[in-house]
Amino acid sequence: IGEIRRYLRDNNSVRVSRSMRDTAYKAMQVKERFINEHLREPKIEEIAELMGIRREDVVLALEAIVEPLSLQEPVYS
Amino acid sequence: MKCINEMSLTFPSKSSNEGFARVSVSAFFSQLDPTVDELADVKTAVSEAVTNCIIHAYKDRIGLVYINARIFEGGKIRIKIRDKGCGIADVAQAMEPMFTSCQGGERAGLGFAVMQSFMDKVTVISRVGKGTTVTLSKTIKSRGMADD
Amino acid sequence: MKCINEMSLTFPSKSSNEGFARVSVSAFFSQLDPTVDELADVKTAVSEAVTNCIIHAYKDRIGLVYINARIFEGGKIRIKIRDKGCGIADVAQAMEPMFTSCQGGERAGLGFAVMQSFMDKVTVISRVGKGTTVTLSKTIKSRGMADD
Ligand SMILES: Nc1ncnc2c1ncn2[C@@H]1O[C@H](COP(=O)(O)OP(=O)(O)O)[C@@H](O)[C@H]1O
Ligand SMILES: Nc1ncnc2c1ncn2[C@@H]1O[C@H](COP(=O)(O)OP(=O)(O)O)[C@@H](O)[C@H]1O
Ligand SMILES: [Mg+2]
Ligand SMILES: [Mg+2]
Repeated sequence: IGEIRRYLRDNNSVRVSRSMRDTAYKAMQVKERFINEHLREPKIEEIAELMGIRREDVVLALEAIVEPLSLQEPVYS
Repeated sequence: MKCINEMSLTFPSKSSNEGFARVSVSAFFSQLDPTVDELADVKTAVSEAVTNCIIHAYKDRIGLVYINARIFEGGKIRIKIRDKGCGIADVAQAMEPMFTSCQGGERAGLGFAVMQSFMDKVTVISRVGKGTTVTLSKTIKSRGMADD
Repeated sequence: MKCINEMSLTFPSKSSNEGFARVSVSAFFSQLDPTVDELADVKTAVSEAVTNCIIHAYKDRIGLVYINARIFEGGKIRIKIRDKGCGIADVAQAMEPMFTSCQGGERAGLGFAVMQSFMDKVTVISRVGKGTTVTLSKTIKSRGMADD
């Protein structure tokens, strides 16, 4: 039973890919709200503070919603 | 010009490493406290240079890509992306917008043009059969670095 | 055990580099698409090992920290964190929970305990005056890697 429970739990765990996308969307929302309030772009540090996460983790999350890689499709054509 | 901080990164030219390299470099420069857009410019330029190593320098094989990133006083940054791949015979021609050595039209030939428009300066040193070094420079107009 | 992918990272032991190193390593392993918890474990362990290089190995100076991260078949990962700092005279003692060489009580002495509880295996090789290598291993029960 412990095995099965562990199996279920493992398979229900949120994948990083999904969680980073969520964080990235949240970061973009925070950014938009900041621009509306302060009429300027927030620094990444300011986004991090508002979200209560670390600066580098904002950077990592933003990668999750980056445009398709130039490797797969030429983005600029 | 005094170097305040520095990092070096080496990885095989697998396409799965392109995103990782980009995150690494941007996480490093995030200590300059840039905006999302400032960092996106650097990321895009790095991405193009790394992609070139993967698809051109090591066309039919896997080789190592070397990145060195530095932060200088006054928010100046410099990124060297180096490979030991095939090299470029005519650098001036390679850097022309729309020039690509790839047949079939799947490449736009705009990689160098993108690097030049997103960074302050781009220099390319290359030797056929030896490899290529692309140096990207820019000044980040940040509030300055956290001391430690 | 076949190594599928690898990266090496070098940076000076400034505290501002700890976050960057942690994120670089997680970006590298995120190609295994681990769960949030799995990646958090790895990040925390790496963070402890890097912090030790910064505050213990290079106590009153700045030196280089070397990280090598590998992905093997079957989702096995291995991270080596190496310094050329002061070294550890008694590794067994250093690894005991609550042991810390720092006076004043601001360090909990739980770094190695955290690494051991979050990773499958932790090995430490050290020579006084030469430096320390901490090797962290774990199997990520991921959905497998993106091919390229
Ligand atoms: N690192 C490199 N090694 C070898 N050749 C390169 C490298 N980077 C660029 N090139 C050459 O320069 C050309 C132009 O590069 P770029 O402007 O990025 O366009 P694209 O990648 O779309 O072809 C490439 O087609 C290739 O021939
Ligand atoms: N890389 C290192 N170089 C030198 N000494 C180290 C290193 N890592 C750990 N140590 C020693 O091991 C002790 C225990 O480390 P740790 O469990 O992380 O606790 P803490 O960092 O809180 O002291 C440290 O106090 C230090 O004396
Ligand atoms: Mg290109
Ligand atoms: Mg510690």
